[in-house]
Amino acid sequence: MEVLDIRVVLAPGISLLCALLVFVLGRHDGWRATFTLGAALIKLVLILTLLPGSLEGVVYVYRAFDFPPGIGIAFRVDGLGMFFALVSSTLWVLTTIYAIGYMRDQHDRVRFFGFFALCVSTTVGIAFAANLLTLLLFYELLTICTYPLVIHDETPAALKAGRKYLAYTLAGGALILLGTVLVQHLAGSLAFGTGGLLAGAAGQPLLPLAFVALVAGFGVKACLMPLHGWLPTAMVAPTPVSALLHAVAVVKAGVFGLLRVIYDVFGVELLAGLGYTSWLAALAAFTILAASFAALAQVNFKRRLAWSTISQLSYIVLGAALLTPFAALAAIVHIANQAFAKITMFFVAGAVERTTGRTELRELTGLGHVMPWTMTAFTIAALSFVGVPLFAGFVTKWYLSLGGLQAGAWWVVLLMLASALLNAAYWLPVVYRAWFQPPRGLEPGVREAPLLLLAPALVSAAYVLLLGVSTRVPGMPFSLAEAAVRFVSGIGAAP
Amino acid sequence: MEHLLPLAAALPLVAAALLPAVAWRRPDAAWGWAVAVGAGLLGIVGLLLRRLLQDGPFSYAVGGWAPPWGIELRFDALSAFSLGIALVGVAVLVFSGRYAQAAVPPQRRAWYYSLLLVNLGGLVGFACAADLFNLFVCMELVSVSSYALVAAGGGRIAALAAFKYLVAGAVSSLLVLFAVGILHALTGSLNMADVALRLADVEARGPVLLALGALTAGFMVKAALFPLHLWLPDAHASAPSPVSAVLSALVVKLGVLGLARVLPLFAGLDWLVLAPLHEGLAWLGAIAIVAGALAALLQEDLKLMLAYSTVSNIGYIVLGLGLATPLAMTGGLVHVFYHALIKATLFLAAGAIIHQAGFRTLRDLRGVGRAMPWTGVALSLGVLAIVGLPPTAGFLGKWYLLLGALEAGRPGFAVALLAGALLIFVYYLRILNAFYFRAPLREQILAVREAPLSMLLPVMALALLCLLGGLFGSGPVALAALAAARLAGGG
Amino acid sequence: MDGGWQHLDYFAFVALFCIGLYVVLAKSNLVKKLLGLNIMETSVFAFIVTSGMVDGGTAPVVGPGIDAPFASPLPHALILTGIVVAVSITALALALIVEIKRQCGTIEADELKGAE
Amino acid sequence: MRRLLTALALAIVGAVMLAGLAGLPRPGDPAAPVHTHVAAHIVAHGVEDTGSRNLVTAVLLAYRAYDTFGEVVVIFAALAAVMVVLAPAAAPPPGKTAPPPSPAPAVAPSPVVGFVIRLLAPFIAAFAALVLWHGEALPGGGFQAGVILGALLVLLSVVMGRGLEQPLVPAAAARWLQAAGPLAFAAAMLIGLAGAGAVLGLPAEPAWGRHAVLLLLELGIGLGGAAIILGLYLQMRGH
Repeated sequence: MEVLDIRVVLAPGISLLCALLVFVLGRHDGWRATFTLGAALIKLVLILTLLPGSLEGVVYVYRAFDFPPGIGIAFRVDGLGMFFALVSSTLWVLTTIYAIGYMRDQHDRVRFFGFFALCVSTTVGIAFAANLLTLLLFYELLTICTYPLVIHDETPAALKAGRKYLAYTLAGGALILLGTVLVQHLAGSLAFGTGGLLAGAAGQPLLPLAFVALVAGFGVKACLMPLHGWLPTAMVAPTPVSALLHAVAVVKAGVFGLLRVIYDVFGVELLAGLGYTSWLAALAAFTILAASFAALAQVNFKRRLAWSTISQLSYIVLGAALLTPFAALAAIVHIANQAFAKITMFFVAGAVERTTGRTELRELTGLGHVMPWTMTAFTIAALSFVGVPLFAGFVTKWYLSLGGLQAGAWWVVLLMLASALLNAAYWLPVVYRAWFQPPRGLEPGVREAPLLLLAPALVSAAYVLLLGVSTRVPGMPFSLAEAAVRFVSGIGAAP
Repeated sequence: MEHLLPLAAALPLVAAALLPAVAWRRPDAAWGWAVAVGAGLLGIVGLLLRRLLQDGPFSYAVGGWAPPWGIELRFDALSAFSLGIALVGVAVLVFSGRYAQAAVPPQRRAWYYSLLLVNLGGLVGFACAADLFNLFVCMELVSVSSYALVAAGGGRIAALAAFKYLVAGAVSSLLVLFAVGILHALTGSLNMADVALRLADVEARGPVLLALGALTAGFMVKAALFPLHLWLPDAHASAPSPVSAVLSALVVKLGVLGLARVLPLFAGLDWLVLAPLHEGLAWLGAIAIVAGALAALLQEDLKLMLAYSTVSNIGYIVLGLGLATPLAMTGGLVHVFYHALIKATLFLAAGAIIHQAGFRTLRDLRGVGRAMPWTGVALSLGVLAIVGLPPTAGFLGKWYLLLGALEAGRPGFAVALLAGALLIFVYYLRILNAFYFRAPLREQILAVREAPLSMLLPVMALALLCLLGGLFGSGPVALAALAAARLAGGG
Repeated sequence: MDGGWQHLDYFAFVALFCIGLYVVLAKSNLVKKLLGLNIMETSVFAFIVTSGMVDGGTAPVVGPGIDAPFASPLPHALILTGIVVAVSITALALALIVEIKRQCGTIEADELKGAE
Repeated sequence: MRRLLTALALAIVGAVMLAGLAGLPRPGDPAAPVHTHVAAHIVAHGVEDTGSRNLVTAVLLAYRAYDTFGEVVVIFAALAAVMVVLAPAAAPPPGKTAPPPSPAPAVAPSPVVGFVIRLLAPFIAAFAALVLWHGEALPGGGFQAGVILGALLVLLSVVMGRGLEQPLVPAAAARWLQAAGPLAFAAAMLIGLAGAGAVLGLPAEPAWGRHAVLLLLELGIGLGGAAIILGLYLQMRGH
């Protein structure tokens, strides 16, 4: 059932308005904080009001502009889009609070918060895009809006990272444009919601090119190896930006785009016949393992997080590539699981850096004694990554394994085990040293992180726990993901 | 009402001749006069366009002499480019008010406005011409005024560039005139529709081919299509910025529009296969996209970068004409219009920045974006548009060109186009980086003030059009599709 | 191609055109380039006027006692316009050369290239 | 070497042009399309349509008057172009000395020449008027008359030593005269609109109307042309 609803454009519109207000009136700290936080909250509420309908299977649509003629910029809220929008707007509230605390006394705060709001606006645009072109539009805008954030420090290293970031993502955008044009050419339409735009185009010689272009294009932001090179470099950005890149917006936009390509553009049935996805699954599996090994080798907190992100994202890609209902459920749910766990980690990394000036992992030793709350949040996130039951990460691993078995790919189970071990290998020692070894070389006055930095970390850590235990609670993200899977046509109902 | 068609071109031309006399006692009146005429032109073009959208293309027999005996003017989908001419014209004239005070010596100023009006009138006449010789006369109006305007600001580089431009332009005009002579000798007519009709019965192949070759070569020079672009960068970069805007946005389009006008003349010939010509144009266009972008990448001077970007963008348009499918030509023609708006935005914004800051290389201009926030926003919008980022106006042309390349079964051209677009992005990124994210090299930059309102207003208006033109772009696209259908259908 | 060469007039035109183009391309002196351009222009005008002539014709001025075949009046009118355009361009080019001479002290293209 | 290559390339261009032109109708062939189509119509109906016995004038000022309008503006643009290029810049470029203001002619014209030209002046002017007046009936017309008149003015300026600072025609009047051509056409456009129902049409009523319009155009072209030629001379004289 499709319902015309203005809230669909209001949601990205509010962040856009917020950005404009920040740019024009944002010189005053108080006003700026009010705008940013207010917009974040209003948007969250707005999206929550859409939630009940979404759970019942209502699809909200809105057509904004006829650009280009006949295709149009249009919005459409289905289960998958709702899920992504909900995750990103929840996290935006947390990140905003955190950023207000973190960016105190930094330069160019107007620019920072302006583009910050723009990023979130475009992210919701991506989530609500009703066709491939709208998706591409917001995807490109996201690239542009994150650039000033990545190079916020304006140091040579930051500028270099920015260049690398743009080179990767713009090339990816160009590939997506190519893919979009190919889809329009082959299918004559770009609108989502038909369960496979290209279903009628089987056997066309340009079909493989379209698949490669779209997957490679979105794969850049999804950090699919070997397209992942920009992410570790982009770690020079301020921590809230890293959080935004890793959890809320950029990388999630990449995997979200991949999900759209697989479920809405090509469709499960067509892909099952074509067999391209087995290659994609293999690539994802390779990325999971290789990135984990790379993470083991890192000694810097944020760099290890970057490699961990690359590894985690490929869970989602793998889930989508397996083309089975359980795997799809795992893929969608992991958007939230990874987001909350990872953003907790970043909040902790930033809090530690701001409070103690420490950025290396071995310097975390003993911090549990000084900053117990911060390290509690860290521990919860780490356990989730390892995949301990009752934590969010476990849900993903469980359903991904089930999905693998459904697809007859038993190696997925082994892969999950191996990944859990690797995660344990690079997170648990840090947890151990933080709690069970005495602090070293700390200046005497160091205490717990300030509330503005600590609270978001604790809230998101709590959410990680909640996600892990609430899979049977109606109205929680998991049920939404189930609803989404039901609507991904061709996959059938989840149990 | 229908009499407005001949008056559209006549208004600026007569006003141009009167301007020095009017401004003789009161030099300040020149600007007001020119702006008023520009506004009048915009109004007339608006009325013509409304009629076009209501009733379709319409003709006017000047003096009541029925074609082919007399001169016919025709306002069709291709002529709708007049809107671009009028919009850019008004913006440039308004912008010139403050700019010319600094850049054009006082004794030249009235003549400068006069030449600008001649240029605009010639352009509108060219867009509406349905007669080969009338086309030539309008082209010469534009050319003579353009050569001189390049040198209006003074300076040795400008004078040299103007001379170079003059020689290249005059030779290309001669080629066109030569072809007109041949066609007249073959058919005894000058009216384009009539020539096309009578050419179909001509048996001699040699002269037809020669005329086609001369027209193509002549208009290629006018359009600065690679490798015949050598006159362009210096001329566009050394002219006063408003003039650069007119040259880059409008005058080079003369060549493209001319090609689009004359190629259908030859479509009725059974024995003549235009495919090789189209193939050649497509390749030249693709090469121009990449070569222009690469050359722009090497420039340090802001206006030279923009000038080379014009070479690259002409490549887009010609590629569209060369692919010769309805979608591709729609893309090319839509880009004719939108590139005019975008490039005018960029040149005027660059002009405002150079005017305020007094520097013109990227190094010297570092950090200027913070000092001139509004101009900076306009420039950024223009940059995003020229790069072809959705939903700006620049995306539409790219989109239809890509679809057209696939429609023609040439995905290779689509890939080349995307590669070119990426290169373009890289060099525009250099501009944004320098203006916003690098520490200033010159301390004077910190004291630079925002441009005065008379400069800011036209720049902002154009920038807004670059954005809204994309979102509400169905009108231009529909017109371009109409023109493309006529082109593809053989005129 | 009816029976060999009846187009000697056009031969002269082509020769003039090529001479003019050669001067434009090969000569370094800007005034000479301009002269070359003028030669080219003249050649094209000659071509168009030639195409309008008629065997045994007179100037197209109608009057009592004049009714032979008339040369086509159209090319004459066109060429009058063409000449005016050419004169205008020549005037402008001369002005530019004067300006170049004043600014750079030379009007040789070779030396100007070095001076840039 | 470069010249050789240029010559070679041009030889090819020439050969291509010759090969192409060989297919044209023979020059002078009365059956060629040049004579049988539009020209034939003009020869047959020109006098009746326009009232001008000189068919070239009929084409210039009636059938293709719109082109001629453009042409007149091109002449004006040439003047504007020369002014824009040569009018003195406010500040001389640094490192260069300002050009000397309007140097006197290097060689003063001999008194004999001056006397002869002054003597001839009325006759030349009368001749110009004749050429202009008879433009409708004889070879001649506004452009030719304008050139003659312009040449006269230039000659007089030379022998009388009149430069920019003391022109023969006062500067304010010259500005209006230089616009005479386009102005005449603008007037003809309006007259045509009112009298013939078409821009640049020739009014059918009264009987002398179309002669008057043609004369107006000739006059505008002639005076404007002369004024522009004088203006060009004066501007270039300074250098």
